[in-house]
Amino acid sequence: MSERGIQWFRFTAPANFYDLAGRLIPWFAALTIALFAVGLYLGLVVAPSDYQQGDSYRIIYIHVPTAWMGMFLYVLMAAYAAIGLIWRIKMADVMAKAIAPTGALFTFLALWTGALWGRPTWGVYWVWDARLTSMLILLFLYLGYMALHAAIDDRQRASNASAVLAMVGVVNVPIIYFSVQWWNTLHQGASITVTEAPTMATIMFVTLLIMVLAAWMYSVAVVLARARVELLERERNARWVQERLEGGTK
Amino acid sequence: MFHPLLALLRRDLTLALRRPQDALTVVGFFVVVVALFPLGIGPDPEFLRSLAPGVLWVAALLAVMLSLERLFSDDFRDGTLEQLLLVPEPMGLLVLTKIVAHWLITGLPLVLVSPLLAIQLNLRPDEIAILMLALLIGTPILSLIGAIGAALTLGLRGGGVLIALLILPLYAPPLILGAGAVDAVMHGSSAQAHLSLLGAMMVFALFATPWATAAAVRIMLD
Amino acid sequence: MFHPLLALLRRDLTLALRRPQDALTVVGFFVVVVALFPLGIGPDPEFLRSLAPGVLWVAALLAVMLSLERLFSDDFRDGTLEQLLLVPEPMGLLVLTKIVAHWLITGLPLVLVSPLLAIQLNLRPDEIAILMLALLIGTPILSLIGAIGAALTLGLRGGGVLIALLILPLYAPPLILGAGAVDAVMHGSSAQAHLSLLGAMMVFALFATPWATAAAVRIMLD
Amino acid sequence: MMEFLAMGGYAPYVWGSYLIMAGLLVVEMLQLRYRRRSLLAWIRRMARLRAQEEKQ
Amino acid sequence: MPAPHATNHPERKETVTAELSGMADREFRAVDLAAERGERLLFEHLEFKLSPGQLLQVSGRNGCGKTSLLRILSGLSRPTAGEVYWGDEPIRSVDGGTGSCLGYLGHQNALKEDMSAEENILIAGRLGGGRPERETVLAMLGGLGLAGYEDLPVRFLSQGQKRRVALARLLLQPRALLILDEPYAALDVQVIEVLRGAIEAHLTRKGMIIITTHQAVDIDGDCRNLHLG
Amino acid sequence: MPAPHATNHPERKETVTAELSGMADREFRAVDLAAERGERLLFEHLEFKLSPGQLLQVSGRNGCGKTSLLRILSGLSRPTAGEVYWGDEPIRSVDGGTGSCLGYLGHQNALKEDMSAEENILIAGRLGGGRPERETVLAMLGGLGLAGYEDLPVRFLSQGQKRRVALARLLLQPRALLILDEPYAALDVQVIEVLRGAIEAHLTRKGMIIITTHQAVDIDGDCRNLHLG
Ligand code: HEM
Ligand SMILES: Nc1ncnc2c1ncn2[C@@H]1O[C@H](COP(=O)(O)OP(=O)(O)OP(=O)(O)O)[C@@H](O)[C@H]1O
Ligand SMILES: Nc1ncnc2c1ncn2[C@@H]1O[C@H](COP(=O)(O)OP(=O)(O)OP(=O)(O)O)[C@@H](O)[C@H]1O
Ligand SMILES: [Mg+2]
Ligand SMILES: [Mg+2]
Repeated sequence: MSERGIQWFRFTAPANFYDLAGRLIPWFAALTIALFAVGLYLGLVVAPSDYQQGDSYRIIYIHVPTAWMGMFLYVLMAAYAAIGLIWRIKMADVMAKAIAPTGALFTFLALWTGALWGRPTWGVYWVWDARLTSMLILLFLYLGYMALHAAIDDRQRASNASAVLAMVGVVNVPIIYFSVQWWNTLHQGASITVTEAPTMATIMFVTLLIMVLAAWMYSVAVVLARARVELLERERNARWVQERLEGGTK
Repeated sequence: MFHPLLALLRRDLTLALRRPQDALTVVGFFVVVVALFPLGIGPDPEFLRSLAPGVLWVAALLAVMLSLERLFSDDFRDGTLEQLLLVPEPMGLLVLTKIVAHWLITGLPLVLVSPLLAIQLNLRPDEIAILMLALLIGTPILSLIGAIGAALTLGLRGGGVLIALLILPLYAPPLILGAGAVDAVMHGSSAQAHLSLLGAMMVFALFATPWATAAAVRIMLD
Repeated sequence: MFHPLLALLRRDLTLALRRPQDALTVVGFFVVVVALFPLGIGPDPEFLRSLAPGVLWVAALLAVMLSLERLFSDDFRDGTLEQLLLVPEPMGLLVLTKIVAHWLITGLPLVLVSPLLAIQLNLRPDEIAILMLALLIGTPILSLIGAIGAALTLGLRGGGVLIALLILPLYAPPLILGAGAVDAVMHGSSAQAHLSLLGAMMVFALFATPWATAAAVRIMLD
Repeated sequence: MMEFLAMGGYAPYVWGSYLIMAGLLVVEMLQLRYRRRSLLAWIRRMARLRAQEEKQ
Repeated sequence: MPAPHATNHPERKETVTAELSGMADREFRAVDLAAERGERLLFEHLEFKLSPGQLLQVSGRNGCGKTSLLRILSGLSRPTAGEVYWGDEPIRSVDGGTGSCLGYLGHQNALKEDMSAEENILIAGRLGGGRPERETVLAMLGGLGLAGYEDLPVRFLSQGQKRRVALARLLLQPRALLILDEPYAALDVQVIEVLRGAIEAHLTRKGMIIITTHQAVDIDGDCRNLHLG
Repeated sequence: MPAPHATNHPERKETVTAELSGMADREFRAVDLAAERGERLLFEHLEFKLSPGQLLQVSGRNGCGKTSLLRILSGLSRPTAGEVYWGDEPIRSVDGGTGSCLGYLGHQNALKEDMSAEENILIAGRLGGGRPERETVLAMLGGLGLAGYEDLPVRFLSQGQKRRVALARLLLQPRALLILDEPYAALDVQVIEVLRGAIEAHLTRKGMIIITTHQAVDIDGDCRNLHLG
């Protein structure tokens, strides 16, 4: 058990991760910029207006990516948290903590863009239907996770405690998902599925895909960058940090 | 009476009986919150009636949540929780015992007074029956889930409010199902589906949450 | 910065800034409670709109009430409250200072986020303005009255819920007036009368309650 | 151009979404950079202090 | 319940250093005190007089009422009977409050866990109406062996370290009378020495001290003993 | 951080009285322990072995990590590195839990304030899996000078009386290893004597004891010292 632990530790050694992430971040940043540039151009300029919704539908190009990222990042965060808790891998804790703010941000943006889209289409900014409410709950789950982390001084204890919370919260995700069935909803059902052909125009579909990819790349870059800061903070007395600072690296 | 778990259950119940005001204040809170609504909203009976399931459930949920802060905090503060970790029984079972005691002290009385409040909000007898049934299945879920939050906020300043933030989102499903059950009866359909889902949820919570809570306690006392 | 009262105010604000999550969780609680209602009651926008003033006020009141538990309890637990009794300043002023700090930390943020929630419950801009004004006058009253309850429950187990029971009845007048002010605008009449009564109540509370609170603190520490 | 900015009459909604999103992402990145810089400054300071102590 | 024995010293010393508060030349008297906790009478007809420069050690078994007595003397609780006087005024009606003439350190340390030792002491000083200097505070903390811990939040300190901070705060407030309830508990040997020095200095400045402890203390000065129970 | 010094005693004693729990003939070992609190390394490479009948006194300045060490030894916290063994098993995975082989008394007394001393002890006994007798409990409380206080709610007891109740509870649980964090704090002289007697009796029954204290203890028996910091 303990021997395996040591191997794992080497594999995820903070210094290695720190260097690797440092090398990867520029690439992801570049990809993010490129994809956003193309996606925004296609979405705002090239793609035609919708015959029903006019230009307001263009919100979809940021609404859907942010909504997906918000949900996906939560699951990812919980997975890392679980790994950190069960196998006591510090790097996983760092990743989980680094994901939370970005996930919360995307969730908030999904709510915001959705609300701004709701006004022209539904006539109100907000309705309490299943999809919207569940997204709001997701935001609360993120906030709870971050609040708990911040409330505990001891790093290890904070990681472990909020990991428990994240894992419990994950149970809520499928429940949230199925609540659509108990509750009549105004919100659009899934129109992009893996199994069926997309029901929307190709240009829209491609643009959406590009924007989703862009959001992905952005998340990766920011999360890695935050994880590096987090690592520095935790290990500020470690030899490897001192070495890297003396070497003048960033 | 000599089995460790029974001793723990008895201890918690005795302590609660020594200060009955604790349990009574939870009930009091429930009653007062429900009573506040007509003050804020206005007295129209039909209107109040249509609100009743939601208001009663939200009030019950808040009352349970508030009382949860003390599930472990007393034991934590005086060091008995630390000693419980040293008891040669699985921590999950000890935690479950404490939750059961807690529900007997706070959850059950809520179920028992709910009909009085329901009458004040103009619910009919059949609706009241479903309300009580839903609360009877639902309040243990609230205690079980809430225990995790209570454990996670042990020893933190501002624990009370932090618990709220941590677990209220998790309370959404039982709330929707519980209030939905009564609503269904009010609109003439059956509450069957809601109640069975609620039941399933309770069984699941019964088996899963004590272990998560025990883990949380260990972490917070580390 | 050298006057004792200023030192106390600054101390309390610094402590709050050191753990901003405490203040944030109060706001979080407010938001979550408001969000629970639609879950329990159902999503109909017109219905929610007519409930909005009551729900927002009840939620604000519960949030203030919960946060009150910590007004003195931290100082009590670590013994600083005892030392405050030995400070050569009138205890009433010390208490008032603590209440002011507490309102700045918890009451004011509630006023500031209320518009967001009001939008979710479909209130119109003019109604929102009155809501904020009413909360701005009303939340200090809640803090001032609540402080008495907080002092009376010092060191008692189950303080949180007991506070609730003691002071919620006292909260009825500000609740009726505050929610009434918004209701009035919703029904096209003026909120003037409600607001001036609320203002009078605040002035009265400002002068009377700190002394009662100080007396309560002395008694509980005897 | 004006037509583009008007977004068929939906300007507040569309631009309200895109700009907030852009703004918040930028804020996130700036905040991260700020945090990193102040942390590095702090670590350097502590290292210098320690070096001084060792010399004495 | 045997009546407690206390000796007293009639003549008043007039020289007081400027550091102590203006009322430092008054006597501190307990007249016919009685206290009960629950149904139990802890002591009655307790009398003593403390003059500037004197120390009173209250001793007795666990539970004989030492803490209860000290809280009464500092005006935090009311006695069942009798009165405590500061000069000729009852202690609870002294101008500027009890706190202007005495400092009290109970079982609890009264520290804000989220603030550093330094901040805790500075704020306590300001609350007491003084204008404490950073340097004095740091020097005092250093003297108590807390150099390097001054700006750590108190919550990170150990049991004994917290006690030291509380002592530093008390010693920095120039009060004529210091009331200390088991100040030595949890302290290691070095600090006990330092504390002894501070107590002796306070006595030479014509301060008064009332102290309980279960450990033997030998302090140079005008020491009296009050045995309870 | 200087490495702590500990001596150990290789040969194992086999005779154990029936009163101690079955595993009382095992050794208790700490292997290469390290602990950090916050950013600070408290100790590392700490090793010691304790055989039946031995006492280990952990000493050191305030804040050197005594409490932290004791919590690790009793399995309440995890060390940053290293492992604590009970016989050949890591203490955290002993059958029946850590609590089946050791008893721990920390800074806190772990008493329910609303229950009497007697109830507190009886319940703790049952929780520990035993069937404590009322008479034994009353006798122990009497021995610690609490006769007459047995059925008072603990909240009415003084600081020192509470500590005595906690000690009584610990001494009545037949655990092979007792871990005591400053048990003498707030106790008066008579009880200190009684406690010394109890400790010596535990050692003669081939129990083990780990203790911290700032007061001098002279205990007859096989005593070792572990100096931290
Ligand atoms: C605050 C309000 C809103 C929230 C929180 C919200 C939330 C979400 C979420 C979580 C998803 C992804 C779920 C999935 O793919 O199954 C999503 C997708 C989507 N939303 Fe929204 N939404 C909001 C408002 C709106 C509005 C007003 C519209 C348009 C009328 C809209 C149209 C869509 C569409 C078309 C999708 C893509 C569905 C798909 O293709 O799978 N949303 N929204
Ligand atoms: N939560 C914490 N975070 C950071 N540092 C801490 C924490 N708790 C304790 N410390 C530090 O760890 C060190 C050891 O504390 P510990 O309580 O083990 O000391 P101790 O030897 O028991 O002291 P005492 O004799 O005063 O009881 C202290 O220097 C303290 O400042
Ligand atoms: N609230 C209370 N109600 C009833 N009795 C009490 C209360 N508080 C304390 N007592 C009793 O009063 C007596 C005196 O308590 P006090 O704390 O003054 O003792 P003490 O001399 O300081 O003891 P120690 O040396 O243990 O600190 C004790 O016997 C205790 O049992
Ligand atoms: Mg005492
Ligand atoms: Mg210690």
